[in-house]
Amino acid sequence: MPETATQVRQLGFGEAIREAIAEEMRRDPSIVLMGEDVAEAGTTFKQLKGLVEEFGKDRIIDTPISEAGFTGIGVGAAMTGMRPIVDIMFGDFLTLIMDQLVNQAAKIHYMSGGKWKVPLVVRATMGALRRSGSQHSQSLHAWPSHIPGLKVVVPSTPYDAKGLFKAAIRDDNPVVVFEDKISYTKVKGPVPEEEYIIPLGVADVKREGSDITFVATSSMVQVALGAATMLEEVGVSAEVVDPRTTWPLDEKTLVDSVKKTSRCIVIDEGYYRYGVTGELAAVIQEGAFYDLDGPVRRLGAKHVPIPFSPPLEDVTVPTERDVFELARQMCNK
Amino acid sequence: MPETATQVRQLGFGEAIREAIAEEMRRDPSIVLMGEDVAEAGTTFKQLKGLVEEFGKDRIIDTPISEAGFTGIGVGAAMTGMRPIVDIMFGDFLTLIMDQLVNQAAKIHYMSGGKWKVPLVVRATMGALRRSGSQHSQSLHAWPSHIPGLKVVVPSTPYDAKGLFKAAIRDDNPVVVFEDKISYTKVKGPVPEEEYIIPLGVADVKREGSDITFVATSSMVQVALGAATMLEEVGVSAEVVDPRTTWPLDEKTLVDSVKKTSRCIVIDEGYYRYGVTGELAAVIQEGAFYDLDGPVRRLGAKHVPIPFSPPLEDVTVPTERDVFELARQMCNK
Amino acid sequence: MTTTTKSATASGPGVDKLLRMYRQMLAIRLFEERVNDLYTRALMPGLAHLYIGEEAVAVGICEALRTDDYITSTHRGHGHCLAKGADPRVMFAELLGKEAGYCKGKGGSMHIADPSTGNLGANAIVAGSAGIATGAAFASKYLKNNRVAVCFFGEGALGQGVLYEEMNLAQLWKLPVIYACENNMYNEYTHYSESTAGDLLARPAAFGMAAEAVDGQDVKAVFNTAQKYVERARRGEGPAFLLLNTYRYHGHHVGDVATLRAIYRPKSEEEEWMTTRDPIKRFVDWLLSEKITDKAALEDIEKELTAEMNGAVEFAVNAAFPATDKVDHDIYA
Amino acid sequence: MTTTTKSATASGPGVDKLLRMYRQMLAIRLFEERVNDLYTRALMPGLAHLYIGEEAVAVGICEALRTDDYITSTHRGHGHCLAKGADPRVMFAELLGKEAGYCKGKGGSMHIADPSTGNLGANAIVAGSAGIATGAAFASKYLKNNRVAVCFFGEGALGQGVLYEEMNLAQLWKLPVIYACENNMYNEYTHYSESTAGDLLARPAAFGMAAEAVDGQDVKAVFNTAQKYVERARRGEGPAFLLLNTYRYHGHHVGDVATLRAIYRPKSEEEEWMTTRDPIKRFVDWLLSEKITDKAALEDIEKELTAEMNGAVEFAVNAAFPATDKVDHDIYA
Ligand SMILES: Cc1ncc(C[n+]2csc(CCOP(=O)(O)OP(=O)(O)O)c2C)c(N)n1
Ligand SMILES: Cc1ncc(C[n+]2csc(CCOP(=O)(O)OP(=O)(O)O)c2C)c(N)n1
Ligand SMILES: [Mg+2]
Ligand SMILES: [Mg+2]
Repeated sequence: MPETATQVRQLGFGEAIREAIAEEMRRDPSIVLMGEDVAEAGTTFKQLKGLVEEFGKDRIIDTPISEAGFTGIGVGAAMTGMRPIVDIMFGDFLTLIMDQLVNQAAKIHYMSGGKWKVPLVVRATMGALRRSGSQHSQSLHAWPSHIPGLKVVVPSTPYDAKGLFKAAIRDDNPVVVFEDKISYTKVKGPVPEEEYIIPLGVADVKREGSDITFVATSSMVQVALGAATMLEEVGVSAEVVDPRTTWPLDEKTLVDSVKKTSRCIVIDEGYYRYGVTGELAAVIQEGAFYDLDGPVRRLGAKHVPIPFSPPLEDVTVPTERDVFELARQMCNK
Repeated sequence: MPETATQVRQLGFGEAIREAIAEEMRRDPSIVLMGEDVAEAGTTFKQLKGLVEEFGKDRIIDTPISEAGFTGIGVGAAMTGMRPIVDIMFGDFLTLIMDQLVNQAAKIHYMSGGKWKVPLVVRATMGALRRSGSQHSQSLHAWPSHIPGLKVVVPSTPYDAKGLFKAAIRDDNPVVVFEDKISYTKVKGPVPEEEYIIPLGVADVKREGSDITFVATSSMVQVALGAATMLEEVGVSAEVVDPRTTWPLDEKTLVDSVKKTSRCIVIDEGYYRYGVTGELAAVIQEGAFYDLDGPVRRLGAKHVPIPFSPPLEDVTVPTERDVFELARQMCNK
Repeated sequence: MTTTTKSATASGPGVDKLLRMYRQMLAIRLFEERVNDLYTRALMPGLAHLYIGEEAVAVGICEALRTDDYITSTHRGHGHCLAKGADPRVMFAELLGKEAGYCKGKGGSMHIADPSTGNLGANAIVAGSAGIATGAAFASKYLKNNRVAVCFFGEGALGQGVLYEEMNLAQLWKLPVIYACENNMYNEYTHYSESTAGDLLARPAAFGMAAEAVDGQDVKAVFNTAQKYVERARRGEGPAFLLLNTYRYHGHHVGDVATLRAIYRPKSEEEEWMTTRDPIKRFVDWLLSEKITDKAALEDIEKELTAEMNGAVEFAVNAAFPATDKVDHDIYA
Repeated sequence: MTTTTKSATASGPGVDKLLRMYRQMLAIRLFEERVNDLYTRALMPGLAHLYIGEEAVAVGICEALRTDDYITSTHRGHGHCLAKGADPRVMFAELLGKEAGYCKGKGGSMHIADPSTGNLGANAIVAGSAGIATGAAFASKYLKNNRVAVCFFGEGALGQGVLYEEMNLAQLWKLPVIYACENNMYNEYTHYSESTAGDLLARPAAFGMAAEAVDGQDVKAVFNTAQKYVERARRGEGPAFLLLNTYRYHGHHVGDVATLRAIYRPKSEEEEWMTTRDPIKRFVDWLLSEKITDKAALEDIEKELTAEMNGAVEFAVNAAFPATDKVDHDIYA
């Protein structure tokens, strides 16, 4: 992020994404966006409000409640001259499009010997703590990250969200962008007026530190930064590294940070088991083993369906306090 | 496996599973099995031949090509007094049942505060090397392993397959059993006549050794054992540990073995990234870090859609040679 | 679509039954008014989808069912659950995430489930319960316990492919399931004519399924039609599809206020339905004109219910939240 | 279902067109006979699903298309690909996994794809291409390039929910797509009457879609009907569904030999179709009786094709396999 960041205008997380989509749609008429209630309603989360007024109903398209159906249309349209963006209101509904995404979109370029391309963007949401219950609170980004042929973006700031989303739209491959629902309303940040693009596969050091590295994704970047501030008081200097995309993965930046600090906690909001924290921890210990003070530790959502009751839901997702306590103990402070 | 194993009768991998299903169906009339061409045809792989003759078409049920549809029926029937087994011919078709499996089956017990139960078994296949192309060769067991509320079984021998399958049927939770397609025809082994059950969540040391631990699942257990034999000649003693279920996970047996040998390679046929190898490597370095000689290494399917062409497909999946070379280098032999 | 309206004749419901229908419809309305109040006072977490205006659908159908018959419900499910016999105290407790709720607070508004009244659970995935209801009907036929399963869903669910897989299976296997399609004309903020091609009733009819449209604001018509098809299903003559034309008075959820509703439906339409077709008012007028009861008797019922609902709210508000250590109970049976 | 048969009249195809249809049907048959031979001689890896018996369907439809129109194909796809203009040499090379194949050997028999003939790809997921074809039609309408997309699938695909989502969307948005349902009466080893409730044509009709049954063994009838609906779609008047009644002479795949077929279809049925309804023989008889050509001319064509096919096989058998380092090319564009 440019030094001048603090002087530039502040945008909300959702606003930054809307701006990315609007700019790209002005540039490239082959881009359309389709999903449930994306037009006048501007999605359930309202963050696309205004797009249909500028681009019309031919390009901002309301669909029936047919996630597999319109994602399939996105795949076919992407193969035949368009750059569709399909909107999956809740990331939990990825369950319904896995065949279109994994057996079709991800494999078509390879299966055709490189002859067909699928420049498709799938927008999906993630994140809990909205009291939405087990079927509307999951962070399933580990699934597409497992699949060769897909790219997966997990932005944490308005600046990153805008630059990465533009890169996703221009990418000639199927890209899944996971947007944290809480960030729509909670996260604001500097976004310069001038155009910029952030290439997929480049991690960002969100905070420099010397004692411990927090590798954090999406919603957990804010949590890691909060914990880092708390840790200052006990004399622990924490570095926060944000991979920004789970695939392609910038292994070097992650590993170099841990080589420097010798300690690491991986923090991700997906379910703890067989997910993102496992892969990142494995990669980091492979690359930084001999510089590590102790094992790479992981914090993720409890291995529990996300409960509705607020006090229960609050303990399923890693908090600043959780990160603080674990880091403090790892640094013996 | 009992000492007497070598004296007892030999069964094929598929035969052992058929026997498990037949024994349980004789014991419990609430068990039915449904799927595409499971009755007279005995599945595309023919390994259920004979069941329809014994149990009739009311219990061995041919379905339309509606994986989501009949899995959903399995979920509802499991809630209301039955123990259905649903057959997903190729594990690649899990893409079509993820909502039934993940948003429904896995969460119903929890979301209902423990009031409803879902004693459902989903049989799925896995494994490449059959020249079946990108959509019929995947090993997607990492996906359900990521989801709280599900149990996941990955048997490697006829003995384990039978004992674990019986446990899966008797379990009151949704259990996904992944059967390696190549093993149906290639793997034979001792299976005692007398009944036995193998509890879910107990790993098995398939071979004892002192220099390095291979943590291997399903089809990769045979590969690990083959490599272990090759390694004897260069003076390396390899231990092979088979978790048998990815969830519940017997962390202790894995970690204890690595504490003893100080070296570890995790081997799994799923895609290498964000899958089973990542979780197991992370768990092992967390538990055995201070006894490790070097980082836990991983071998999985290349991060590539599985190609059709034989010479290409052959290099996507870990081989005995791959394991041998890596182990030898790790042991400096 | 023609609308069949049957008046209560000799063959129709008796006085007790009629008064019970009035009580049940009013109970739902009073319940939902309190949900609206709790929500707007920020006492209820998550989202609230009110059933006000659609009471005759749930009541007319559930009055045609036995306690051991099954239902599955939706995100707009409070009416279905109450009509099937749920206790308002335990319902409110669940809506507020309290331990005393039907799901110990783990399910919430969109996941009320109750084995004691045959409620297989509300579902937050559109069409997500189609498989569960069809599976319960499968078990009923297999176990010969003569139960009927009713699958409630909104017309938006016609967009989900799994519904067609289930209707094909139900008709093929003659399962005792009733697909109750509540056509309130809107999928969230989109009129169903923008998401549904062709004639709605032609869809189930295509599978050879009995299908009939009913005035969903006429509780007697709903009851008589439901009874006809429920008994037909019980006799083993197969499934049916009911298209219940109805209207939701409030927004898609409580947050969707009048000003927002203006973008997708005219105020005049709302007023017309509320003033000329209100299911409770119409039924009361009929009860009085037919001299089945008098104003006083109806007022007594209203007083009783009001007291009951106020008590239920008070109970729920004062009830305790679950202890946080309960978060990982009930994941596995 | 009534079967419409139209004879070639003034309005029908001319002599060149008719002879081309003969050539194309015969080419498919000769191609598939060689596939059968290669497979039984163990020269072809994987599975081979032969199109023999169904030639008139692919040829009748593809002859009504422009080169830049799109098709999607199935696991039984060789006929579709050849009918749309694929080169037998490059096809055979792909079937044998050779670098010179359409997909550089990465796709195989079930994934032939070729942008130069508008072939979006064969698909090994039943109904897996419904979204792709509908999406190509969406792009055609959006980009105003007047192309029509044909989605070929077997009647077994009627079991897949996604097909209904796509048909609803196609009709709703008046997309130029033709759903070509090849009813060869069997889903693998199950007669379609055991998997499909109600009248097949009523399903598309329920969405208000034009739907018509055709004798799939009469190439002129197929061509005339296809032409009618293709031009209608091209004029922007919307999608159509064609039900092509046909028969596969061989097993579901080459391994499904006569002895196995006995469990699901009578020999007499096979004989009746082969002897009395063979599409090539019927067409030849008609060509001769109408004096459109003579025996000698047809024999010349057969000689030519035989030489071409033998040359194509030889080319493919001698072609090189891809180098193993190509395995991770073509994953991302
Ligand atoms: C598969 C799926 N897609 C989208 C949603 C988001 N969503 C919740 S309710 C709703 C509208 C449902 O409309 P309808 O089925 O008519 O029920 P109604 O709200 O009118 O009662 C949508 C799109 C969902 N819950 N599930
Ligand atoms: C979603 C899915 N389920 C199951 C299969 C396995 N399978 C391959 S072909 C086939 C039968 C298809 O029958 P039909 O659609 O009638 O085509 P046909 O083989 O008769 O040409 C099945 C079940 C598959 N490939 N995809
Ligand atoms: Mg509705
Ligand atoms: Mg068929």
